Amino acid sequence: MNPVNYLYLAALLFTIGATGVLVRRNAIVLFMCVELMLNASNLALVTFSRLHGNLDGQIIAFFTMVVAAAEVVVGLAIIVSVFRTRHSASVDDTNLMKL
Amino acid sequence: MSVPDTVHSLWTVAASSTTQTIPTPHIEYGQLSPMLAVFGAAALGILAEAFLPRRNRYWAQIGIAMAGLVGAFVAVVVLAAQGYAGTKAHLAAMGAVAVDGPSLFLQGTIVLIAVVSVLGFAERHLEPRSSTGAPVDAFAPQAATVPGSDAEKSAARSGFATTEVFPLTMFAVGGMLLFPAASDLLTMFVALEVFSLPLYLLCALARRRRLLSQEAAVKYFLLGAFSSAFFLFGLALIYGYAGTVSIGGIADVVSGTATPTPALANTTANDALLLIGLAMLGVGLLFKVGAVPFHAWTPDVYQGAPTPVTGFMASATKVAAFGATLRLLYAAFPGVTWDWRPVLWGVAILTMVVGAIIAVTQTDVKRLLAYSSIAHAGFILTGVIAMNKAGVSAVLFYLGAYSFVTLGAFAVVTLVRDAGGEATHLSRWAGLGRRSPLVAATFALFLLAFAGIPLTSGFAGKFAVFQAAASSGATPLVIVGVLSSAVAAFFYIRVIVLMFFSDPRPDGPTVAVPSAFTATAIALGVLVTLGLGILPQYFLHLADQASVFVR
Amino acid sequence: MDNLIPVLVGLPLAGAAVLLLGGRRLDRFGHWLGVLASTASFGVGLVLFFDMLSRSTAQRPAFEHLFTWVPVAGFQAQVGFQLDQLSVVFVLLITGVGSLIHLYSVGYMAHDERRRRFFGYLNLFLAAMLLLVLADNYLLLYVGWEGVGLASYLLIGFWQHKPSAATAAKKAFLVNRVGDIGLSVAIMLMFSTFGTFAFGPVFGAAHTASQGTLTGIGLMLLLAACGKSAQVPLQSWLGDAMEGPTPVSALIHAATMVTAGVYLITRSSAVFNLAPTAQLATVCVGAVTLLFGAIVGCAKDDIKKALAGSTMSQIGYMVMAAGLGPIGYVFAIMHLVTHGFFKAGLFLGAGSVMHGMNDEVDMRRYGGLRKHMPLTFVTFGLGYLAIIGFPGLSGYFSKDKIIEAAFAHGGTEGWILGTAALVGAAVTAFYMTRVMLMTFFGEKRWQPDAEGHEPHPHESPSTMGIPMVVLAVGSVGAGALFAWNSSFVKWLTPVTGHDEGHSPLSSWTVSGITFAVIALGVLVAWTMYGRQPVQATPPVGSLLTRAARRDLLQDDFNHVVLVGGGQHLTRFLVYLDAKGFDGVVNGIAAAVGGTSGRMRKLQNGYVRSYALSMFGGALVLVATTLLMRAV
Amino acid sequence: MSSFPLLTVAAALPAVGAVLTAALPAATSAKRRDINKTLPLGISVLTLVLAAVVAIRFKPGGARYQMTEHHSWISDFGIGYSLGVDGIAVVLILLTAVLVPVVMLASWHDADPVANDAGTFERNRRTQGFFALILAVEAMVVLSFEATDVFLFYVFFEAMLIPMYFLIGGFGDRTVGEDARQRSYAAVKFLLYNLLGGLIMLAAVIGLYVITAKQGIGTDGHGTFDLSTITQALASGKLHFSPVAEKALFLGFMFAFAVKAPLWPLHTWLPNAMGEATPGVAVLITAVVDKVGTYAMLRFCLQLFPDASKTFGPAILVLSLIGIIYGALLAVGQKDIKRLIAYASISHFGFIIMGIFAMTSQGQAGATLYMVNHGISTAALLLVAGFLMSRRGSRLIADYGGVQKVAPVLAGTFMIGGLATLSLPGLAPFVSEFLVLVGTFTRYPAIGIVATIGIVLAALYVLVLYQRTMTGPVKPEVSGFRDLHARELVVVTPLIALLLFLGVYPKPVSDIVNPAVRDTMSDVHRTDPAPAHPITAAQVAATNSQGGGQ
Repeated sequence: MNPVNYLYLAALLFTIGATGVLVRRNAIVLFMCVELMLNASNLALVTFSRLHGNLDGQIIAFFTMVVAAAEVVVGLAIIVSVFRTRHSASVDDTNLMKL
Repeated sequence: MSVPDTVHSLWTVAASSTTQTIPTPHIEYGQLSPMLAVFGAAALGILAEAFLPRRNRYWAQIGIAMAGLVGAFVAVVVLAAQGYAGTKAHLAAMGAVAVDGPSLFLQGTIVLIAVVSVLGFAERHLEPRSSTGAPVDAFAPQAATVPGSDAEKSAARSGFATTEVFPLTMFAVGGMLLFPAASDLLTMFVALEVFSLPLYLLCALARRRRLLSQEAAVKYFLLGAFSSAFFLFGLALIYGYAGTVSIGGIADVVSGTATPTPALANTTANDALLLIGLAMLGVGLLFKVGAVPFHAWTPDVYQGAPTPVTGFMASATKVAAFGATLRLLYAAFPGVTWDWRPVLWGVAILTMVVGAIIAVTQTDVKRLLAYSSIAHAGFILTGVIAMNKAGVSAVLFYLGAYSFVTLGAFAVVTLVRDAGGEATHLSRWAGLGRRSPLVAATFALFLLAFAGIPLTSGFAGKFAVFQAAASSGATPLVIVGVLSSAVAAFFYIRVIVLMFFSDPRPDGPTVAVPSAFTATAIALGVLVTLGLGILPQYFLHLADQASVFVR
Repeated sequence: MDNLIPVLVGLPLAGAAVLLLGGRRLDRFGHWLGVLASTASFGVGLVLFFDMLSRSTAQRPAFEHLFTWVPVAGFQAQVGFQLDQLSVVFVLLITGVGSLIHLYSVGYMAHDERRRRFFGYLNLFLAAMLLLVLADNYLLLYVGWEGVGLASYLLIGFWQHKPSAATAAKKAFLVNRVGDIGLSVAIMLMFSTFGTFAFGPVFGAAHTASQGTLTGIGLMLLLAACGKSAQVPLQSWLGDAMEGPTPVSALIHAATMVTAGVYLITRSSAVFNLAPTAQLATVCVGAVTLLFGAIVGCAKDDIKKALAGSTMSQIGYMVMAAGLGPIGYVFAIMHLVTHGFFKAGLFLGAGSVMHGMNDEVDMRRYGGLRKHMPLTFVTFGLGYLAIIGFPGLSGYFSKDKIIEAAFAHGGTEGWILGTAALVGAAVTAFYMTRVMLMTFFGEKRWQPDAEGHEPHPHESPSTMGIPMVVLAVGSVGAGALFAWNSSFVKWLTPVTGHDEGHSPLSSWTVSGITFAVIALGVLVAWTMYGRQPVQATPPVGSLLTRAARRDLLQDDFNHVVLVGGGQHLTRFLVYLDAKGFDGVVNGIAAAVGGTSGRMRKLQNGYVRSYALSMFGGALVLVATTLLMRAV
Repeated sequence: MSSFPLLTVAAALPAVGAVLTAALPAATSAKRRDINKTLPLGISVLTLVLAAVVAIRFKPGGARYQMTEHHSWISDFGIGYSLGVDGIAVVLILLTAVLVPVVMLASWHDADPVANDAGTFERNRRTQGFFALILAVEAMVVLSFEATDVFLFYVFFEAMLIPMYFLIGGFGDRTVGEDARQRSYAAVKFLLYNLLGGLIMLAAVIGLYVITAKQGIGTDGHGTFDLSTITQALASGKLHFSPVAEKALFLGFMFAFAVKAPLWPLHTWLPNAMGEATPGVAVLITAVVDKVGTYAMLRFCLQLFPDASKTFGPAILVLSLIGIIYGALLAVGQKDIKRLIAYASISHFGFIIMGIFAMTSQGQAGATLYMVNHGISTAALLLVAGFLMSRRGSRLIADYGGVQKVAPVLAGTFMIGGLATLSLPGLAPFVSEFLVLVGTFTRYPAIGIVATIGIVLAALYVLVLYQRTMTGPVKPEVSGFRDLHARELVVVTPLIALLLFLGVYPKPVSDIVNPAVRDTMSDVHRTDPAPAHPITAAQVAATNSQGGGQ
């Protein structure tokens, strides 16, 4: 298959992720959408790695995974603590600060 | 993009190269020592947190953090003295980290900011002591407890302290040191995350108004992660375009001096990859510097985060992020200047104008400073856009000058308190000049520096960036800059009026007497503000000497 | 000897300084100090005069350069004095009449607690007036010019607690300032034309300048003269100026300051001679004013205002004469001097009357005073005869000459001017007879004032009497002295030039006609005010009378057009400044605030909306980056 | 030229004085307070002595800038700490040094604690702060007159706003209520207006730097701000502005100066600021600080941008002409004494600016003298008005009447101040006003003639003010007024003496100013218009022999 199609897929995934961030309310889902965007990037990286015939992209993808994992740790900690306080994971509820 | 046959030929090449050995990476530990010192201190801090009894942790953490920072600063100075800022500048760690003028300059600045910030974090005189008589700081006694719960109360009673903030800060500082020095996009991305993640956590740790604090953390985290995703996707696209993520490699490909390979010929045929990638990297960086339209997090996070953390964030993050932006634009993408410059023009103008205008009607001092920081990001961007040596040195200078004013200003904010903690609503500041002239005068000095009044560091910085922009022909930017400075002056002056010419409220806030830590922090802020304002030459010269990137 | 010239100015100036700065300790004898300064200056003037007499005609003008005043590149203003035949006439008139009036004031102001200050102002006036006539360049003349204006302002408003006095003083200064525009523009014109404004060089080079420039200078000087000499259209202040103490009216607003305009025109004869248009304007102003003043004088019941109208009219004669050119200059000055005597005398007489009548000024409340104030009656009467031009008295010699010169001007203009002058003479005779009859003849018409004090008319003390006598002698004899052997003409000719002209009527014819019209005027007045008793309340009068009582409506015009218009303009501008210019400034601030208020609504606290702005921003960033390449 | 840094010391003395005054232990009693005030007063007098030394050591006709000092300051931007004075600067420094002690003495009790909280520690501090701020303003004003480096000038031009701002906003009759609000509005308006001007000038300053850098005028590829260097480079053609750039830079500089001066229609801050400030501070604003603006037009606009100055000259002349008439008319319409004087000042600044841009020797020398004379005359008028207002506690003209009767000396000095304001010949302002008019007339006759209307209007507003306050029946509230006492007389006497002296014998000042004006005129490549029909030497000789009469 033409590797470029993977790029299209990556772009599509990225857009889905970004849209998800915009439309979903649940903080966890929101965060998952961000993860989707990261993984879309990974897909793109791997595809490009193949296109260029070097391994950089694939290695970067590993790094990304680690970073994403770290992000999950921090993110969940924050989201959970907010949930425990507010008993709600909706990001629309956290709007004390505005204007 | 048609699928080339070359891919198949590469297959065969790869197969034939199985006999090659991968060389051991060569790491110049000496040149990386600033970061190593800070990361070391961070790791040590974690260990201390794990193994030291609670009562010893506070001083131990301060000691470790300070030792790490001082070590890092000494390392920076030594490296600079050895000429790494100039002739000996080169890429360390297999091309991952640039040890050059801008890196060392910014690392030095960040380390100094960190020193002052740690002093602020260590402040334990402002909050009333816990019921056991233990002095407490600005952070939640136990962040995991639910606000208002019994657990929190008992934690507060027993005088717990979140001494984890010190190692967290050290990690953030380490990431920040790496960020502007990163010489490939991957390192840059990792550094970005390394300093962002601890900051998300630090935001959530306020002792008072924990709901706001947590909200700030959530917002910062979600948006930060969102922007990182953009950065990463941009990285992927650039990698796709250039086949490499190293700054030098990208620059070569962009300028067409790289050895052409068939794959490159294929990917570089369409500049869309490059341009979209660059724009997306830009999103990530502009988010960190708080440029419009990626600024929305700034006021909320600045307001919600514990004030010492806000000060640290507002200064150090900006320094690191602008450093990385400079490196990216000056070292990796000078070949497409004509593509990104108009866009950045727009962003800079928007940032200056929006930041200045929205600030006019703010009623919370921390939000006010947040919008002011947005406007200042715009001013700095004009220097970035200059795209000449003067631009680099001007931005370096501005960052140094601005961060100490910011640190000082937020440190003063921590002092003005009432029963509910810090009194950040501006109406509470009325008549502060009568009540407490010294504190008010200090804050006024910082505000004047923000406003760019001559003989303060803010003016020297503003002059530097504007002249750099003007010399590159960006006269309209300069004009927008001065006009929004005028608007900005309005709200700084409004605060001064409030402090000096309004009548104090009978139930007005008190000004707490800080410990030597915060006092030192404020004094340093004043000193740097006046010093860089009256005698900026030395520092300007330093910035000028440090304004060449290596790639 | 020439270095005495600055002393002339210096003595009264020093007197003024001492009197004004000296404080209360000078109250007891300060007035005598003032008299001393004045008479000493007169003495110096006499010395200089005789010294000048002793020299040949060509050697008579004397110069004394004191110091360089303002040197800036080509602009070299000097403080230098020039005492020539013209100046010396003025010097003697000013210091002479001035000294007499100082003396008179000692008595007149005896009961005023601020007498010291009054003398200080009088001395200041003398100094300024002397500076005016002694200056050797226009800029220094300007200093004196404004200096007398200041003194006039201070003296008119001397009784500052009276709002009317304060208003009159302000008005006088303002109207004079309008005239001063003329003098400044004239000086500027001279400087830009000749590069200098000193008398000698300007007059010497006048013929090189274009007709337009000279006309401009002439008209501007005329404007200045109009202001200072109360000529139409800037005459309105003089009547109000009578609010000042009477010696002031005598000295400043009759004898000396108001004649400064005539001096200015005569001094600038070299310019006017070359600018016929300016001369024509001058004679027109003079002719109109001489009639204007005369008509106003007929209608006033206030003795001082009637005399003020008369002053205006008489100066009209002088200005007209000066406008006639070389045939008139000498007579303008001669009339100026004789007028100085008789009008000062008349005013002092009026002051004496008022002094005896509890400061009553309304002639309808006088009547039959000749019995109570014989000395005043006699001196006033002599002044009266002099002013109407009774043959043999000084007015006869000077005024008839002017009428003659007007006819001698030639052509239709000459006839018109001559006729105007004759009409003026007749009206003068009328109103002066009216004043005389209402004041000194008929039945007593005074009544007790509000508090029941009935005036007890009495003769004034000798300090007041002596000056009146001296001035009466001058009124009688000065004309003859000047006319004898044409001495005055000969004296002034080197300065002003003189030309006999060719009158279409012989000198005797003019004198005859003049005498006839004067007699007519006297007769009419006697019919109206002598044969029948004067009413204590003024009759309604004809339209002209009513207009004349209101200064021929000029004040009304000023009030409506200038004051009213000015007030509206000012109010409008105050509004404009607050709402317009400041409004723009405040509006910008408000606009920024409003924009801010709207923009901050974008910061709505929802993290997803922040993400949306980021996403949108990212899209825009990508799109523009791509677009930039496409473009 | 000795190496003693006289100019630095002259500026540093008040600066150090400001710090010392602020650092003095706060007074604990009224007597101690007076003692504390003598320190700043003494320092300002010492500064006057130094300024006099500067004036004496200045040699008219010598080098253009004398007593120069050059030190590198921010060499990366070609900025030097360069001081030097020419004639114009010398007289303005002298003016400043004369006025500051006078203002201090006049404001002796203006910042005292008010009755109800008298003697409190904090209030006494505030009193000292007032005097310290005045000294700070003096230091910065003197430095901006001395600076021969554009940037150095700019720094102090802007920085002096801050102490001025606190002086306007922080001190006045009452500290609460509507008055305080108005005052803080006025202070903010003052600051923002001037800051906006300053920021726009900053853009122009940057532009200037960039152009000098591009054309290699400075060293090491940096630009330069050194005035002499730039002027010389301009003269020798080494530096050349494109017409567009020159106009833009000129406008940038001019805007800031026109705000500060202030030139119509950028004047609206002045009536507020002067109306709300204490009389002494109002004098500082109009007589000292604003002069920096007009001085800078002469020094920087003309010298740096001669061609643009010529291009815009007529337009600025028209604005200044409008300002003359407009300010005077508005002064007539004011109900508030201080605002009246403020509008009068706007009219006078119109004259000053007109003189500067008439581009003639007389105009510029006249403008310089005007700055000095206006400073003195307005100070006299305002300070006496301040004494008057301090007796009644009202700024409204309508609240006075008949003061002349009860306080003749006060009225007399007020009158002299007023007469000086309306430029009566014999008093100093006449000389300068006439020079300005003549200088303008020789090049632009129409403008010169219209400007003379300002003379009449000046008489109108001064005399109306005098009439309404001083003459007429004595109002009951006025009847208890005390006449001027010793301190007030000490304040007024030198001012009046100066007015008289400079009116009669301005030559010492004009001799100092003339060479500087000549230099400026040659910078703008302008010569005075020659007289249309100059007097020839032969004519002069002829007229002299004739006796001068004819």
